[in-house]
Amino acid sequence: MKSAVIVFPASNRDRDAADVLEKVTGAKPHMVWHGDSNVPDVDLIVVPGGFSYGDYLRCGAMAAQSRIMRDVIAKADKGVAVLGICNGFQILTESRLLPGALMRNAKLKFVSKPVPVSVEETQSAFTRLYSKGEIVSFSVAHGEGNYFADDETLARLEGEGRIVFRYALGENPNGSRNDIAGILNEKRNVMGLMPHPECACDPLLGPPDGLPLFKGLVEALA
Amino acid sequence: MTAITEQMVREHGLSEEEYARIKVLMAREPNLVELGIFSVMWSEHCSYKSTRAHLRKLPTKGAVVIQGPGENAGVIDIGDGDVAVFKMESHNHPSFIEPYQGAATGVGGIMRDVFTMGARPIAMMNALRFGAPEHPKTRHLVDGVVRGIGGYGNCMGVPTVGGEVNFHPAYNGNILVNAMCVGLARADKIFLSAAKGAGNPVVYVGSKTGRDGIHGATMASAEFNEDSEEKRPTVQVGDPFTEKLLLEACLELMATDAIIAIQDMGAAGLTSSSAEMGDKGGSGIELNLDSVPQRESGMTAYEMMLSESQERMLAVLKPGREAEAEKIFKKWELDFAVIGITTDTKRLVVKHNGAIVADMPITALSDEAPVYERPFTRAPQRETKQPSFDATRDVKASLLKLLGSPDLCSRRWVWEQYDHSVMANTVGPPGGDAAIVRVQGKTKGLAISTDVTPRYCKADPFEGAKQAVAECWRNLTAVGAHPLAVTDNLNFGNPQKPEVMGEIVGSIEGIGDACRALNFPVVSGNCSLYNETNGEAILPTPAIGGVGLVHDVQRIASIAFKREGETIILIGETQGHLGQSLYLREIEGREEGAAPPVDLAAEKRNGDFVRGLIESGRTDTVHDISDGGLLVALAEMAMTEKIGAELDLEGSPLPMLFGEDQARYVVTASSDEALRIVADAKTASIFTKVLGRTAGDSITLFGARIAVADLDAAHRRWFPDYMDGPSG
Amino acid sequence: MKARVFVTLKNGVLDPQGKAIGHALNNLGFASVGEVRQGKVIDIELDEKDEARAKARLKEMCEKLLANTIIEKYEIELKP
Amino acid sequence: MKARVFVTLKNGVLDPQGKAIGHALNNLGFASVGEVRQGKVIDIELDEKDEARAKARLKEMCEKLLANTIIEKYEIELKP
Ligand SMILES: Nc1ncnc2c1ncn2[C@@H]1O[C@H](COP(=O)(O)OP(=O)(O)O)[C@@H](O)[C@H]1O
Ligand SMILES: [Mg+2]
Repeated sequence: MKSAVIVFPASNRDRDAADVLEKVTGAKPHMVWHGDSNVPDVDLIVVPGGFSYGDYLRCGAMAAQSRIMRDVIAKADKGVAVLGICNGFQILTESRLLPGALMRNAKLKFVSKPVPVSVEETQSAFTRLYSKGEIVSFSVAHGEGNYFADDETLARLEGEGRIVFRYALGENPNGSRNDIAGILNEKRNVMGLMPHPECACDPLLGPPDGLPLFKGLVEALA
Repeated sequence: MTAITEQMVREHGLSEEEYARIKVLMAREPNLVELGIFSVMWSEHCSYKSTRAHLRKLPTKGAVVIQGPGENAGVIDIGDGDVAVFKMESHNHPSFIEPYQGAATGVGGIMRDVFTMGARPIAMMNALRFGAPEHPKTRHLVDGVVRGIGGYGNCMGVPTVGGEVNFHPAYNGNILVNAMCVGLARADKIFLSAAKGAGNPVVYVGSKTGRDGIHGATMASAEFNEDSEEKRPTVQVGDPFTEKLLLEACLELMATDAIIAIQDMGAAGLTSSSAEMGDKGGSGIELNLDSVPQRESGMTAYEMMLSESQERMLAVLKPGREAEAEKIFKKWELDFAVIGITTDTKRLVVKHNGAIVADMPITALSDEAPVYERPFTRAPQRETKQPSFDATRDVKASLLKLLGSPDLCSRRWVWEQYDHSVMANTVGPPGGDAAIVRVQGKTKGLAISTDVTPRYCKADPFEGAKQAVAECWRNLTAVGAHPLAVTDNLNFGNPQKPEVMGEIVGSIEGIGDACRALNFPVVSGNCSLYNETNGEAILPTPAIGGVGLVHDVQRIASIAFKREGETIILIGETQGHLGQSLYLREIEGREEGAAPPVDLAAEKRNGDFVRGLIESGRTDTVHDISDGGLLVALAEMAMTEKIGAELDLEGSPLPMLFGEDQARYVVTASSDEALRIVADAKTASIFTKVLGRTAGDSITLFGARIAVADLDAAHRRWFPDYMDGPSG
Repeated sequence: MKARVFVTLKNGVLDPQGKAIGHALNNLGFASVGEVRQGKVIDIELDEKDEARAKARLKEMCEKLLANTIIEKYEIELKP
Repeated sequence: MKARVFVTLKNGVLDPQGKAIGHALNNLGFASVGEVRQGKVIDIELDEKDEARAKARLKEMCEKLLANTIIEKYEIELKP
């Protein structure tokens, strides 16, 4: 699997994502600068966590308008897998690759802690190695992860099995509607999630619950 | 040009004698720009005029020290060609006036101190002191400061991994916000601030200059009074995004060999950075302010020289390398300008609109700055006999109350607002004795802790400061680290008062003694004086930030009981010292008695023994005993993984359970291993006592049963409940 | 010409920030305070002479960047 | 009665948000955009009949909670 990580000036989990990708694929991912016009020919594009352009105005709003995102959108339309984590998820909703919006956490505070997350959907390249209903532990670290979509959109997401991850055990850290932690686009090649599976791949730091996500992608996209 | 009046001199915080000296050094009357420059360079904040003579007594050398105090941050050797670069700094006054921005820019400032030396910041700590919880301002200040620290650090992508929070009425009018940054660099890639050589371009990079915080440095050195809120000093607004760009751009430029010297523009901005670089390099500097990138129109030379706009750096490049450097800064969309040149005159010459607006000998700003041997009186000896207490009080109720008190309750509310996991190297969440961050790609890691117990320092500045160093060393040891060196942040009241000066002198001596005994040199630090409102000084607060080396991040200890059926061993001797204890304050309602004495030889002996146990894999569960004493330590160990303990204790219970004797640890091990540990300790003349074993979901002692879940609830509740209360 | 753009949450969208402010004001003794909503105000200097053109440009800015129309609405005010 | 309160940074105080928005708008091709400043707008429902009283109360709210007058200024608008 060939992969790329998009780097904005204030991305900060880009290295964390790259480390995992190198570990599971054996090859360093392309690190693609936000000002470039083209993402190289890859199987997976990761839009990483961080603060892109400082996340002034709204998280991900300015990044969604960046030059590189035009090509990310084009490639996503052609079926290339795109994974947006945290700030990456915000950027994907702001660029309309995913529906809905991520609002300020209901308690108005940045929240950084491990949370239990249930795997709701295994029919995707991203979650094929998990079992349905499995509860994993991922860290969240965000101030605006409160997922909002109107009733109609929510109903579609639910009905089409596009809600991949949900906060579990009553621990919704941000007030997301329907406890949504991660969703798929219609074609199921684009996923965004607020928690950080890329930082849950080293047993030293906690249970390595994120590894199946990346290993599954390698199998599915190889 | 405006003639200087007596009133202008006073408004610049300079005394008559100081002004007289200035005239001698200048061999004429200074103009207003020059007066402004003198006022900031001779302020307490920049010149350390009250503390300099005493700071010389601190041990600053050692096998691991590569760069001691005097540079932007200290540098220590951590093996394999790697170095740790670190410093702590205060942003007390600005945080009181505008908590969010004050704390945020404090974080930004200390990060610049570290990356200006060529290091990438890898961890942040924060040591915070607030007024009484009941004080009408406290809640708002806690909220703003914590959000500010998170807001800046999170955006920078540097994990905030630990710190301290205390509440005490002595901070009602002067909160303390001390932030520490630890960075990582290669030993052969350290950048210093000495602008050596003449004819080299002086370049300005980062944000534009505005009229921010003019006179911030003198403000930080002037005592508060009721109407200082009315004076509306401008507080700077932080821009973490620009700082992130500055960090990346500086590190990119540092990968070339174009830089001769580099220094961040902190307090007193262009003035102090240029004067200090010239001073250290033994050179002169000529600045042309017309080239300074400006945010506002019509700025005067005075304003530009004294502006404290954030996210700016000054560098001296090798001649001919300007274009290369400019290209890097343009890529990161930052301002870049050549604004001057180094000379061989040892003078600071400032030009504006074609005229020379300041021309002064640099040594007058540095070496010739005043140094005061201020008169001091030492704190009176406190009563050392055990304070009285009610021996019939219920242990369970006391423990629950202590764990739910403002100074002992869980800080989760605070650290959950900090991204502590970014960079994927933070081992475990905050909440342990010391934070551990792995060195990227290696098996080793750094342990970090900040400590001071101000109530001890008030009772006895010397013993209290010793205790701060000892506790920091002990916290690093308790996770399995080898303590290497410290930074300090000396927060005190008005040094012109002999009692306060006595606290300063006593504290510095205490730090010195402890650091010498523990081979724990001081490599950087900061002084924040005049923390007084209406003549009321804060508690003496010499915060100590320590860094230790963990050889293998797999071989560490944490405070959680991990398995049932393990033997619990107390290491170190208990006298039951209740003076200045939290038990006495929270349960008996009295702050009195002597601070616990620190036996540095016992600290070293006990600590080295415990570290040996961790490194040889004989225990992975260790907690030092500090605030609240033994029973609080045991409760903290029980709460993390919800495993209780059966304790077999006898004798006089309360002082034994809640006394705050130093040099003590609790460790657990399998019963066989525990026997061997006790035997080995005996051989090494180390006092141990078997307390009982881990078991069940309660702590049982003297027939009482305390459910761990109840302890945990009390421990977690206070902070969120308090913060949900009414603001105002 | 100067323009002021207001970006506020749509009516059906929960505004915890506004609620928190309202709560704090009540706690401070401002009993007469009812619902509170918070939004953003963006002041823009525009090098543009024609009002209609300016409005059109501002609308475009709002749609493209300044507001997320899934959750936010905007108003534009010109200050000559 | 309804009130609208604007809280904006004082002139001369750095506004990183505004700066970033201006920059982004320029990059999006809105070349005519000059300086941009961002602030807060707070809409408050007030159970108060008297305009003068309302204004006085709102002023108090701004001083006490809504603005930090060290770096921010405020404007009050009543909408009957
Ligand atoms: N301001 C803070 N930011 C982050 N972590 C904090 C803060 N204050 C306290 N903590 C964490 O809470 C734990 C308890 O703090 P403290 O009681 O001061 O520890 P100790 O007594 O071991 O020095 C530590 O792990 C500390 O790092
Ligand atoms: Mg400790």
